Amino acid sequence: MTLAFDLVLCAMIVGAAICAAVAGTIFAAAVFFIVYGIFVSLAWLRLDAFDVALAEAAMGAGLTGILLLRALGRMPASEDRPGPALAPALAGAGLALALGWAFLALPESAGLGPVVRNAAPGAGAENPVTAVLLAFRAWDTLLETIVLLAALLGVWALSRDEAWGLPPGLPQRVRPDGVLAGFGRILPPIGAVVGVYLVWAGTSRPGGAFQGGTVLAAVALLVSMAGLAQAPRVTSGALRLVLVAGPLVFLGMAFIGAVLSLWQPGAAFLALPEAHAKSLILGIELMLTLSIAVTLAALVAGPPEDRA
Amino acid sequence: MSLILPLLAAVPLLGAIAAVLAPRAGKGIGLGVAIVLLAALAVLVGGLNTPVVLPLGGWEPPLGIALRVDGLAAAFLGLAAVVMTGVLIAAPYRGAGREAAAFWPLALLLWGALNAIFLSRDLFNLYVGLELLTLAAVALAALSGSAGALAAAIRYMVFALMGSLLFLLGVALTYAAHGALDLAALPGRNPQPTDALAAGLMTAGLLVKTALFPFHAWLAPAHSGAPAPASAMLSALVPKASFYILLRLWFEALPDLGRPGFLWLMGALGTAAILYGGVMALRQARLKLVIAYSTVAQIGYLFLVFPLAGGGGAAQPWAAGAWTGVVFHALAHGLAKAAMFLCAGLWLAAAGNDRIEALRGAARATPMAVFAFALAAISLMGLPPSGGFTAKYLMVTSAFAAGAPYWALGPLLGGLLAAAYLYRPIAAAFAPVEPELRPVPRGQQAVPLALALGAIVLGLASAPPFDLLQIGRPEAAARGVE
Amino acid sequence: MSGWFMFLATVLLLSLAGALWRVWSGPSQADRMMAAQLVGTGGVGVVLLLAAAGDWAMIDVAVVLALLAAFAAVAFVKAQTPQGAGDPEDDADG
Amino acid sequence: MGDVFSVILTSAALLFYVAGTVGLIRFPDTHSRLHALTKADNLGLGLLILGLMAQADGWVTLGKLLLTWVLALIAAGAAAQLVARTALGDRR
Amino acid sequence: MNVTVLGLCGALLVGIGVFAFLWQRHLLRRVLAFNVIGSGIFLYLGAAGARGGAADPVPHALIITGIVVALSASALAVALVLAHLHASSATRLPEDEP
Repeated sequence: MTLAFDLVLCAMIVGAAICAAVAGTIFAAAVFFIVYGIFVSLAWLRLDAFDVALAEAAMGAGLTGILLLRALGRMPASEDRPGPALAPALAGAGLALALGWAFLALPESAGLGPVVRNAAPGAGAENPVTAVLLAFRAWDTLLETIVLLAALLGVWALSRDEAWGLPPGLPQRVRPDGVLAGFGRILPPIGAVVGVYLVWAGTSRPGGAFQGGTVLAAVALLVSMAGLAQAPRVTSGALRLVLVAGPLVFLGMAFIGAVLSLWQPGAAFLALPEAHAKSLILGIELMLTLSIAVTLAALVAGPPEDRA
Repeated sequence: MSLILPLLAAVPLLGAIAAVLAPRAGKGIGLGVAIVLLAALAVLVGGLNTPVVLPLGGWEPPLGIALRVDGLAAAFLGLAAVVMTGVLIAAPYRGAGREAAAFWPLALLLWGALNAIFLSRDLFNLYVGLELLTLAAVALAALSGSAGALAAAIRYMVFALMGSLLFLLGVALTYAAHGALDLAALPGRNPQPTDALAAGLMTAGLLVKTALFPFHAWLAPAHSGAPAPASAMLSALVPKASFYILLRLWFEALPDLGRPGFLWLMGALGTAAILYGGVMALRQARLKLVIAYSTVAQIGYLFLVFPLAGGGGAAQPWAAGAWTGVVFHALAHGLAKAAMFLCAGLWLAAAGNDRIEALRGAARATPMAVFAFALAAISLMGLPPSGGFTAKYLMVTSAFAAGAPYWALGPLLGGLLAAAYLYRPIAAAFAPVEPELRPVPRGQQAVPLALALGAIVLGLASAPPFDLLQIGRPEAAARGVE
Repeated sequence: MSGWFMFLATVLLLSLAGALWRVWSGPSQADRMMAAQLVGTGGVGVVLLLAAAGDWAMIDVAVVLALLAAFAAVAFVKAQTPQGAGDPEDDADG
Repeated sequence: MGDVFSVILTSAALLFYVAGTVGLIRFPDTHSRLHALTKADNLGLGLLILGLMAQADGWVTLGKLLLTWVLALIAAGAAAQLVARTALGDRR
Repeated sequence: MNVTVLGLCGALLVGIGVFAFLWQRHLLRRVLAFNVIGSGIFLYLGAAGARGGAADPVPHALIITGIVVALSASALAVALVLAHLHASSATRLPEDEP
């Protein structure tokens, strides 16, 4: 039965991807992409990757979809005339065949699973994925939060000079007693609870700063789209402090380790003292969540604009 | 050392964060970062006898990520530090407006990404570093906001994203086959049939990012469309990062995969890039485009390292010379190219456009800048006594020693082409007419001059960097020295 | 029991092909978006069935999908108004 | 007992889901299709969740099941209204 | 067996995405194709890590990092495309205009 499910699932994923690739209008392609993201997160569940399924549902299907839909609303409806299809089709087919062959030719599993599971409790997180993200490969995670910051700086740099200093995105107009506003009042509290829960649960169960932060970012976007609150200006010091708080705390903790290592043998750059590792990881995660949520929301909202 | 490596990796990022918080203090923060990093590098190079390894968080690979500094890493860290210091001194952005608020943090993030790449030994970490580098570089390329710069930035991004994905695909395949991401773990791996595909995908991705001919289409518009300080970083440093990963990959991690056909192809594409870039540079009317196409050509030289020092040839006596020559070339080109773009920026501001005719008489109006440009040109042409000369000398002699004189064709013809395309702006600058340039303060001309002098000094005093490069040199390239 | 849930999940997933067809054929943008909504609720259903068949820890994914499906609809509605920032209930935007 | 309850309710849920999909394919215009969709959302998912409650492994799971239903109800209701209004003015 | 199906599905997605990336000219569609390729790579990696029975958590962490990086890149790309649209009223690169 599970094989039948997986085959159907793969057929749906591939079908949605092909439709997203060849759909006649870009709007249809974007909707297919959202649908595709939902199916892909189901595939992650089938691979026992619950953390990834959460991330894909929240980011792949959720925020990327919102990003594309918002961009499409600003574009003129235009015909899509792609280029010649032969060479791209050959390249795509060749790569897919090569990768398919490679998958079948791979040696028996060569992963680090057992090593990670042995070391994870000592790193302060029972969820091995969180242990990898915040202890073993913390440098990746730190750089990744910096990548988010770099993308946001790049997006903001694209504002027009006249609009610089305004809040991110467009000024929103909403009828105060309408469905949209009501929607914006009911969902955010629930979303906030879900987001915080995902972070809190992340050290021992699936979830974590990125998944929780994405849900909170979606909540912030909804609040803004429903006109319930105005986003702060891009020049606001408070906004900027929230943006960098996560990476700053992360880097600060890392540096304390490096300085301590001068006279303490166990300490090192990016090492957390084992006795407090669990609470420190939770603390870092909370700060990261805050920064990730605000950065993602601002990324999707786009550069400040003055055209009402 | 347990403090130096974290400083090198994290201080630019901390500086970028500070510049986000205090956009008006961007320049001061940038210069502060420069001072700290130059000092840290001085301590590092002074005390470096054997490669230094620092497992981050105390977690040893394969579980964790390790930073490592050897001679090659130190040389590229030094190049980044010198060029970035020059660029940050020269950059004119003030206040908290759109451009200033974007430039300072993005430039520091670009520096942080470069250092992260030069220090990292982990394939996936290198991927994250490359993405950080790409996003910062694309944003800087688009900084002016003009339609042309935006199109160039988008084209850059299209290529760079494709390159990232190919690299990531190769990394994924490597992990799936070996359960390892650490470069040091790969030479002793249990060979798998998928290795060639994984290495091919990673290499293809890095070639796109390095803009090797025929993947060069994005480079010239993006580098010439950016503001001059950004162009200097984009042209002098950014392609070097992906090339650096190629060096690590093919000379340390997977040297056994270097089949003769592949090595020959790399050399052939490199030679084609030298010729194509040179001819295109000759045909441009705008100075920044001349310099940008010159980068296309200069990148070609780097790939001669594959046929001359890669694969089975690594055991030959000439391999060490070729490898060192190519690294010298990367360093000298970085310094010279940064100097040239900064000069071009000064003239663009002084003349209002960057057409070559607008330079007529510049030697009288901006003598220091013209001198800097001429010194940088000497290094690019490969004339003695410059770093470029040392590099080309090593490459050409290796080619003859290897019994493959055709690999000397690129450097020799490339030098002639460089002389031809750089003659035009220099001749215009020395034209005996009254210059139509607004005056440029000497302080601003001093920065490109210092960088260009660096490219010359690299040739005059080539022994210290030469010795530095021997520290922890990959065995594939070191075997020949004995 | 878990075999039954897997069976239901498979059939439910298969039925979503109908929604894919509607996304393909449109004709209006609202049609496509509605079909995506159906895939969203169907996906939530599939997640719940998978969770019942396997591990209840998956249920968090269902919660997140349900939450974000609604957001996509709001983003769509917003994007349809002139300039992409108004309210469809507002006469000025009609 | 609980299993029988689950089987009956989840089967009914599947029926509604399929009916919603059929409606989405067969109904002639946007508004009647929207109607079909909301039926599937509210009833299909509702019955499914009701059926699965008998299988829940604890109060937390039960709570999350209810939360999912509430979210789907809010989302479907509000989204359907908004999409319907947009469809009225759909010019493309 | 099940894992192999999902791994091959990932390979196919990469192919489809590469096809769309090279074939499409509209810039937003290329951003979309980029995301399809990315998720195909992740699925491939995740399936490869799940072959041993118990899932390997390292690929999961890498994939979460990768998803965040892909979203950052997409957001910058979309903003660039919109800025380019305002500056030159074009949704494609100059060389791809018909």
